[in-house]
Amino acid sequence: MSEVFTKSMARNIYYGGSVFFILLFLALTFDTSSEVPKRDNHEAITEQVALGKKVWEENDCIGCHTLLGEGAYFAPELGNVYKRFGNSTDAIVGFIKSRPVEGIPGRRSMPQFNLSDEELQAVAEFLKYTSEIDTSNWPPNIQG
Amino acid sequence: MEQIASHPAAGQKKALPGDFAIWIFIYAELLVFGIFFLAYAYTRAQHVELFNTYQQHLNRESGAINTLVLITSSYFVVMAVAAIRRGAAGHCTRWLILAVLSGSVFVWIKLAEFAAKHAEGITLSTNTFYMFYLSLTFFHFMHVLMGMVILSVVALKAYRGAYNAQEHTGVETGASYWHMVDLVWIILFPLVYVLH
Amino acid sequence: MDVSTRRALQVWLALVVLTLLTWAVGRAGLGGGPVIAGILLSVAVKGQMVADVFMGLRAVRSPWRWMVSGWLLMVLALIGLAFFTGET
Amino acid sequence: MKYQSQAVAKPYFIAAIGLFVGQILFGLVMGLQYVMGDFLFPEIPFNVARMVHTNLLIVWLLFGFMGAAYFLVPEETEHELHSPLLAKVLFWVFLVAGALTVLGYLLVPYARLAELTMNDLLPTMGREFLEQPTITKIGIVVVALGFLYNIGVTILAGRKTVVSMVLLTGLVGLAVMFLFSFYNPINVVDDKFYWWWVVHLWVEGVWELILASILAFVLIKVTGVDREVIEKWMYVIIAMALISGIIGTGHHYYWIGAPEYWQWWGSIFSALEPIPFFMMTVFAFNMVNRRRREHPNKAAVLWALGTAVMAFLGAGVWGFLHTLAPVNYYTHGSQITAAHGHMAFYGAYVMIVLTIISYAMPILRGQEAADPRAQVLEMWSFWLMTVSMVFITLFLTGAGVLQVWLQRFTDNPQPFMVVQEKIEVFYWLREAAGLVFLLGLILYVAAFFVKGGERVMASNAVADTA
Repeated sequence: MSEVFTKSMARNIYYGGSVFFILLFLALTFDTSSEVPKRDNHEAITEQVALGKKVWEENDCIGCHTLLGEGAYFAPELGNVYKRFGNSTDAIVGFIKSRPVEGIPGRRSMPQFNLSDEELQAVAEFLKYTSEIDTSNWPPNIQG
Repeated sequence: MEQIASHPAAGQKKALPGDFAIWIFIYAELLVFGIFFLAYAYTRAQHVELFNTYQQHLNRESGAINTLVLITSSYFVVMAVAAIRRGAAGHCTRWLILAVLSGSVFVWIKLAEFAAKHAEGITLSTNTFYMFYLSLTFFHFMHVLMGMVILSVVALKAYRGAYNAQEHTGVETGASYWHMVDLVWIILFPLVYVLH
Repeated sequence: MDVSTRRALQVWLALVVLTLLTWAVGRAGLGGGPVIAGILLSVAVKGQMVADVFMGLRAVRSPWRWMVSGWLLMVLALIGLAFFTGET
Repeated sequence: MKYQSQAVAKPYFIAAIGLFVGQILFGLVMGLQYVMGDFLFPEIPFNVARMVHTNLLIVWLLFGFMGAAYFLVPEETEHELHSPLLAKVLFWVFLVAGALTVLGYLLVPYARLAELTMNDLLPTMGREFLEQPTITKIGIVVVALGFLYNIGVTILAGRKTVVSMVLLTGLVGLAVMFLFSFYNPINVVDDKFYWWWVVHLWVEGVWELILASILAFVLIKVTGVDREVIEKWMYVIIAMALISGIIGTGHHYYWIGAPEYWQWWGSIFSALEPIPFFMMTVFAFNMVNRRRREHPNKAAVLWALGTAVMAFLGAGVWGFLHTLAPVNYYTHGSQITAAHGHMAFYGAYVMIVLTIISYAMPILRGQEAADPRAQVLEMWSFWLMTVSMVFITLFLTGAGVLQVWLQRFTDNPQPFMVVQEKIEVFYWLREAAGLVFLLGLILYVAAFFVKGGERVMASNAVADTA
């Protein structure tokens, strides 16, 4: 009464199924790569934004914050911080600049990174750019 | 397996045709398609106008012809299994080749349909209806290709004499997969092309 | 032609007829509750025939057989429910 | 030990455990920083502690995987390792590179580290989990290539079993997908899209192959069940894992600017991701129930069963909780994500490495199994770590539910930091559970120092190692 169940057929399904779904994934990726330019706000990418991304990365901002919901959950979402700060890059610059070196007793505080004015402007522009990516209405509200 | 087939004691039920491993896969695939169908149906319930409008733009004739093609190729596969159960490997091979050829007719018609939509500039992101139409039909289309590969391998093995009246699990395995592809399309066609 | 192959041919014929019927309904632009119910019913019959005769599940012991039939009926029933909740 | 060259696995396992201890200590630092924001500030800011915590995890798991491969491949292939010397050299290269990287994180500001390592030439730093300097990343690739060469040649020369072949494909996949960590476009959407090719296709793709093959190996050894049976079920399980997991990548593409159809594809396929984990649980218990021998290493059996259960809970159930797009819209990037991350990593990957260590270490030390008293201690550590991880997960889930409610779901959403203060109690409880976890880990280490035949108090061993 028992079923026929062979290792070679299990193997075929493993290999066949994997190839099948890798191909499907590549097909969807191909489609995505042609759709993304309609949503990714790439028109806004300038030299300054590129520098901003470098500053963002080289200070490991993602180690505390999330960007479009990805990163650490220790500090606020920054994908929409430009909008939360009243559509103002100056507000972002001011905030980063004013962080106390020794922190705030008993509370979480962002470190003082001693960024140059050029870097501050760049990272603010980078965050402006990310806030204008079409994220299907995420986050649900301005608080991120 | 063969023991059971040769002693069909009254009332005693058989094991699944083909290798059990393919059945795990078949059940998983049915689950995926089932969820996909329901996602279509319930999304449609929220956008009835949109779905009814764009459904009119589908090529119902090619969908219907493809249904007939798949049903027919499934019939060929049934005949192939019947042939090998008699031990007629040559007949089995021929029926399988016919099934694969019908499969390629399906693929050809389907490609023409995709090409027409592509020419109109329709993509997965055009609207929700087309997202479902393209996702479901393309996902199914890949299953047809996969099934053709499987049946071709089985046909080749049958041709080389790998199967006989006693041992033909491989033929049944490929057949079961192909019928699953057929079964899914039997729901897909009315759901996406006709029902409104 | 033995019993089982004759049966397969009959099923094939039935499937063709039901498919043409579905296509005709679509071509005539018919829709609405009764039409949807009728088509879903015909799909249930077609699916069950494919499972029982083509796949050969009629002779297969129970849990494996009703997993396919159950899937078919559940999916079609839920599709029907969805079509009747959204106005048609 | 059947083959001399299996001995090279030992330093890998020891390094893995050592780095594991470091990982947990930094985890406790972060947990405290959640409730005492100025703890160790500005010396070790949160982002540095987190980098160390996550990078140590990845590095020690890689040590564990490599150790596992060096241990099981000779036995599976019935062939001595191609080059034990290469394995030893690569061990030191990897350990030194890893240690230097972590020291770099701790001793100089991250921006300075980027400068020192010439990140400008090929900027890859500063992305979650891929914070390593580019030079370290290149080092990882070099080590991986040497390792794959060594393992690959051994497998080709010897008996090719399913276990070793699947392990090899998993390891090759691991190395190949890591190459995407070198692709870092300015375009944030593209950056994130391919970043997941490393992260998701690791943990919900190729790592599962490694997990399955190690689990299968241990089950074959400790249950004595026919290899054929175990191997064919393993094939079915990993087939299901890849079928659901590859398109399941889509559950990361909902809100990062990718097209919206990923919400459907991602939801449907990732909803199936619990299935292979469920099958793995049923499979592991089934094999142990059908065992043909009583293996003296009870602890290894416990770890193997624990892996199957906890992987299902952490990766399967907690993953499913927030994988559907309409749910994820609210939970994305919240403490619920953190809860899932903790239990999934522990249940699937930490536990499988501890399983193979538990099985292999006594053999590498010349016994079939550890002394029963050592095993009792190890089983205590199993329960302490596992139960406390369940509680960490529950507390983070509680924090996450409240966070999602207050910050995203109510009519009057509140700012992030305001909400964080309101859910502080959960963070305190999480930290307490974390301390219990550390206690379990100390007992785990102590169990290695319980000598057979003589009474060595566990507490002494603790004092020696802590």
